[in-house]
Amino acid sequence: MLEVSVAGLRLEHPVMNASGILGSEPEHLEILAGYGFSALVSKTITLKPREGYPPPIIVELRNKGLLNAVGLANPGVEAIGGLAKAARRLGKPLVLSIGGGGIDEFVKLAEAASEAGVDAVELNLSCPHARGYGLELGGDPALVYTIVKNTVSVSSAPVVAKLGLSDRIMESAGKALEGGAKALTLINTVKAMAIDVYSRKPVLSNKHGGLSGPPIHPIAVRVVYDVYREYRAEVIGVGGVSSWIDAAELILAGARAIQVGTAVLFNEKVVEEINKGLREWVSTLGYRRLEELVGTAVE
Amino acid sequence: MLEVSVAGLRLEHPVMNASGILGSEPEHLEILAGYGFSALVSKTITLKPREGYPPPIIVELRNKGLLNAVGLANPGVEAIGGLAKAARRLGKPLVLSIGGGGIDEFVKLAEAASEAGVDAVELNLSCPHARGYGLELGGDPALVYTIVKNTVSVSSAPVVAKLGLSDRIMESAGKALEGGAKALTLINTVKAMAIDVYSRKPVLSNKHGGLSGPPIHPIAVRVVYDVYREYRAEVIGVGGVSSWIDAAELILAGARAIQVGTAVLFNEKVVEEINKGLREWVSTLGYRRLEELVGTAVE
Amino acid sequence: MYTPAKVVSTERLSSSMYMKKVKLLDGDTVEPKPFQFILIWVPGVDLLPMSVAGFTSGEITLVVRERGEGTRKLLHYDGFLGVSGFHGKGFEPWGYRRILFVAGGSGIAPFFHLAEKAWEKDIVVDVVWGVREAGELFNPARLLGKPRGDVYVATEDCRVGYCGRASHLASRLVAGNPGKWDAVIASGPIGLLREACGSLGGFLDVYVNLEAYVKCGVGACGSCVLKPHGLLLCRHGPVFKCSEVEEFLKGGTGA
Amino acid sequence: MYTPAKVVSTERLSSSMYMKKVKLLDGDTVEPKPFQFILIWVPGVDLLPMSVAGFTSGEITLVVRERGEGTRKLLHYDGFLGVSGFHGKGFEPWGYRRILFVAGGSGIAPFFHLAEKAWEKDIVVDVVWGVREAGELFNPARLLGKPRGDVYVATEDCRVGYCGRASHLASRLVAGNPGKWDAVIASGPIGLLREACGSLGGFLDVYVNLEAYVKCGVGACGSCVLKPHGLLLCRHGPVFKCSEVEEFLKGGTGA
Ligand SMILES: Cc1cc2nc3c(=O)[nH]c(=O)nc-3n(C[C@H](O)[C@H](O)[C@H](O)COP(=O)(O)OP(=O)(O)OC[C@H]3O[C@@H](n4cnc5c(N)ncnc54)[C@H](O)[C@@H]3O)c2cc1C
Ligand SMILES: Cc1cc2nc3c(=O)[nH]c(=O)nc-3n(C[C@H](O)[C@H](O)[C@H](O)COP(=O)(O)OP(=O)(O)OC[C@H]3O[C@@H](n4cnc5c(N)ncnc54)[C@H](O)[C@@H]3O)c2cc1C
Ligand SMILES: Cc1cc2nc3c(=O)[nH]c(=O)nc-3n(C[C@H](O)[C@H](O)[C@H](O)COP(=O)(O)O)c2cc1C
Ligand SMILES: Cc1cc2nc3c(=O)[nH]c(=O)nc-3n(C[C@H](O)[C@H](O)[C@H](O)COP(=O)(O)O)c2cc1C
Ligand code: FES
Ligand code: FES
Repeated sequence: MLEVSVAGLRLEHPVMNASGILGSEPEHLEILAGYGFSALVSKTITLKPREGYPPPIIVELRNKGLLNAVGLANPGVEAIGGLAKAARRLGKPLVLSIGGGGIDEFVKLAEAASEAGVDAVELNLSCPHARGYGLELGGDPALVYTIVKNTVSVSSAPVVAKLGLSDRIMESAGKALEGGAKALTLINTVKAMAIDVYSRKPVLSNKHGGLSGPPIHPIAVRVVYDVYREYRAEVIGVGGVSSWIDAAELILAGARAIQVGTAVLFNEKVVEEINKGLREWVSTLGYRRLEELVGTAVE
Repeated sequence: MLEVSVAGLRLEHPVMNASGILGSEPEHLEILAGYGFSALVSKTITLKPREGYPPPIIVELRNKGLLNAVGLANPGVEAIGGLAKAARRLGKPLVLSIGGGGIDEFVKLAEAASEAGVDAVELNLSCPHARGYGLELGGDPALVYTIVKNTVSVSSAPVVAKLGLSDRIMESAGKALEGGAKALTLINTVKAMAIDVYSRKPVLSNKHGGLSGPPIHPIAVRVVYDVYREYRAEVIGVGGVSSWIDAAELILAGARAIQVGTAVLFNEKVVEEINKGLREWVSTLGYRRLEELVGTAVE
Repeated sequence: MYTPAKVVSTERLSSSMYMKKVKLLDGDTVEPKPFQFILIWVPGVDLLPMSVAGFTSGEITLVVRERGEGTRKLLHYDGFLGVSGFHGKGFEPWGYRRILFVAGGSGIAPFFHLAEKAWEKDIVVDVVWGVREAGELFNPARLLGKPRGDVYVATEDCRVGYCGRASHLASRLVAGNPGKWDAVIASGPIGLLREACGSLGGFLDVYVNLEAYVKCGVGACGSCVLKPHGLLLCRHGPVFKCSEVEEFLKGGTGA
Repeated sequence: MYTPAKVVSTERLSSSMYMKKVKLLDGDTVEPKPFQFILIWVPGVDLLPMSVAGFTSGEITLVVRERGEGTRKLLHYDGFLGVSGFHGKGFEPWGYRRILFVAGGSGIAPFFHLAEKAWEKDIVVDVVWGVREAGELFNPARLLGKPRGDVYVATEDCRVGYCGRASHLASRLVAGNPGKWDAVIASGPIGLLREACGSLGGFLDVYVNLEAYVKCGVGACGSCVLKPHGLLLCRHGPVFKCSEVEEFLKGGTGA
């Protein structure tokens, strides 16, 4: 009932993890598999290893959101082989997220991922706090086009473009599809900040961070809705999903699959709960397959 | 201890209401005054009366946010005199919010406001859902400049520019100041959507709405911080303030005053509570006046 | 809070009145207070304020009078809908011993929930119910666990019960039974409320259950303001003492 | 959750160890479980994982050993700081009757909170505490309401108590008192933990309180992964059965 296919991947159910929740080491993939995700998404991998920012890198907010600036800590391109092997051993499709400061970096990473036999490549065009690694890219439709087109041309695995909130999200989405992206992952975290009112300092070492979790869910719904309405593209919806009802909203807005990040940190059973809720929902509405409901809130 | 001055207004304490929470009728101002706000901000007034969208225009979300698309319902320019009179009777400064589809409309409204003797004019350059009345303006720095400059030239009252989240918020803020804005109000709601998962329809009659309340607070903090760091401008911080600690974060980020919208709908005593908390905070930190703390988290 | 809901049943009670039950699809709802109301959304069609006439474990009973487009669509709708609430601060007249509820037409809706709650507190609520045509009447006992007080009926077509308006009957009852009631709550067309305040205010405490154009229900849009008072129906009401809304009642139009 | 906090006091306990008390500036905090830890943020400077050594109504007691830059700054800092937690799932060994806690150096920190909580449940926790130099010692009773069990001390400089390592003393005690303890919890340098698992695992249930590089504390960044196991210290720990982390202990370096 819950099987979906997206970007050529056939998934048992629609819930994968969001990039950056673990996923930089083979051992992390084992933990993610244990949470029940239908596909495993790696942490964004860059060409060179990155230490990331010193702690604090994450802070839980009063509004139930999470603010993070991890700084794309990752072991670099050499780690891709080990991740691919681990995913195979675990019997789960691997979506390898890659990020880079420029076109070349994306291309080299896509080649490496493709050679390692990953099941899909997700281009992180949208990390809102690692300078030169993100939002600037996703907010520039011409650059999105070039990066997508060039990675697609070297990758035997399907390419998914991950875009964040931006004034030009509609154009960027269009350009990503034009460049050959099989699907779009929407959205990344939203740029934000938390200040400790007694010490009077921004809490994160990087000062700025990305907001995730329940606060951004209605923003994700609107972006997915708008993009799906315009392009009827394959979309992976992400942003603040912590219950089946959040997932269902994104599916109705046009998402064929869902990613969950923040919520799994607070509830290890969230994948199971989402799927249980979705199953009941599909049958309450009198449908046989979840996929039939994709985008049905969009006229 | 809590007195602040912003845009030439001397306020007893830093908490005014956010535009659009009541404020289109004299009777509304009476209610707002009863909540204890130090200045009263009108609903955004347009030249012609506007019916607004049919209900549902507001929905409370699971994430404690509020989603609204009121459609700038307001009685039009003729109402300004009555509002000004009511505010005078109540003994509170009036900030008149105006909005328009173009430069002319802003100018005419600013003239009317100025003639009616309002204490400040707030230009709503940022409503994210009324087509032609908002975000498109705030995301266009050149247009921001023109509108601000032209309204400043006809208004004897200080002009405040209200800007929303946008990729180009930094440029727009700079242009507003260049155009002569005495202060900037940051931020408006963030474009979002809620879908009813059983009827499979967007809940608001306008489909899209603006997200307010706790979910957007960390976004507001980062915008205020960035703008203050860049321009050291007078800022009125708004977005998800529901406790003194939320207010304090915005103040440390650079806000001289605060506006509260959503929170007053759920807690009529919120102004009192915020001020109580701020007073304790100022003395815990060993300061004598709140104003000394403005922007002190910014290096 | 917004909650999805579904229609459980719609039953015709009289020529113009219906009982509609809707089930909230979200477990944990607080109990509404008497006179609190919901905003009921017929998806993509309309949003209407409706009093809670009954509430049991997530199921809300409404008493709806077909009026125009919106109520007609609501009554014919049989699928999933949205409910927000409970709006208003409601009114719990638990300081009184015996109360006279004076209802005109569909103004009777909140009576049922009030009567049930009052009964639990040993307070009796009697009702005077007036309608224009006898065909609009139904037996109030239909919506009550058991009869909770006396029922007096008035019809303007004089075919059943007292011949004339509910407010007139109420005045006579109050005058004829001094000391029986210590409060009156009037609910219905504004004319009825005005009359109740005018003729009964001298004898006992009189409250009115108002209507206004509710758009948001949370005190944001201001459309339900009771001009020239600084009062919002959706926050401060819908029930007020006559003295609080005197000017509003004077200004209102309608029978 | 992130909570602002302020330093209440810092007291030197021995040549290298300090007791630091911090008060959370946000009322409603849940009680930490034994072995749960906090991340303590010295604003703009560093973030350090620290075990809860004591907790009373929003005041947390830490036992800190000065190690490098981070701990030195924490110890000298006297203002407002940030606390997040409580991290880890902690460990409540309430199925045992009498437990031997084997601590090396600052590994003793969680003992105090454990001993207090155990006492409330009629469980006795005895402690073997080893340090390199006698000057590092302080009287554990300083941090306990009253003495809660037996204290055995070992020093590697042989100036006080048993001459040698805590793990050796523990082995001797266990061998010499069969049946006295039904579990051992070892806490301190990885060498100690390895030895405890190796020499005591045959006799009774042995647990180890691990350290790893904690960056986020919530299971997101993966830096505390206990390779090659699919285990995170900040989610699944910090206490594990020896058998669960066998490969990790083999791989770890350090005395
Ligand atoms: C707090 C409250 C509780 C109510 N409880 C009940 C109840 O339990 N049972 C019942 O039958 N009716 C009740 N009503 C009245 C009911 O909401 C209206 O009869 C209904 O909205 C009319 O809609 P319509 O489209 O059928 O009628 P029309 O007369 O065709 O409505 C025309 C327009 O007026 C708008 N409108 C709706 N309500 C009002 C209003 N109160 N004042 C001014 N304009 C309005 C509608 O949105 C519509 O656009 C209540 C009203 C309020 C305010
Ligand atoms: C769950 C847990 C609980 C702890 N409880 C206590 C306690 O109660 N009392 C106590 O004195 N100490 C405790 N520690 C150890 C304490 O956190 C370290 O001693 C301290 O962080 C060292 O920082 P430093 O800068 O002073 O030392 P340095 O040796 O100079 O640190 C060098 C670097 O290593 C990093 N680092 C910090 N901790 C670790 C680590 N555990 N492994 C690897 N690298 C690390 C630091 O961030 C720093 O960047 C605990 C550690 C953990 C993981
Ligand atoms: C700690 C953390 C690290 C993240 N790292 C990445 C990353 O490396 N690459 C990426 O594309 N997104 C990253 N994200 C964003 C998430 O993939 C996701 O888009 C976002 O968190 C919204 O989903 P959520 O609300 O379910 O967490 C990260 C998010 C968090 C919370
Ligand atoms: C119901 C509603 C109506 C609003 N109408 C306006 C408006 O007319 N003009 C305007 O500038 N902002 C309007 N806003 C935005 C608020 O002024 C404010 O910027 C936003 O709600 C964030 O603050 P909050 O989180 O405290 O509500 C409206 C917000 C709400 C919730
Ligand atoms: S309906 Fe009462 S204020 Fe909006
Ligand atoms: S510290 Fe454990 S996962 Fe980040």
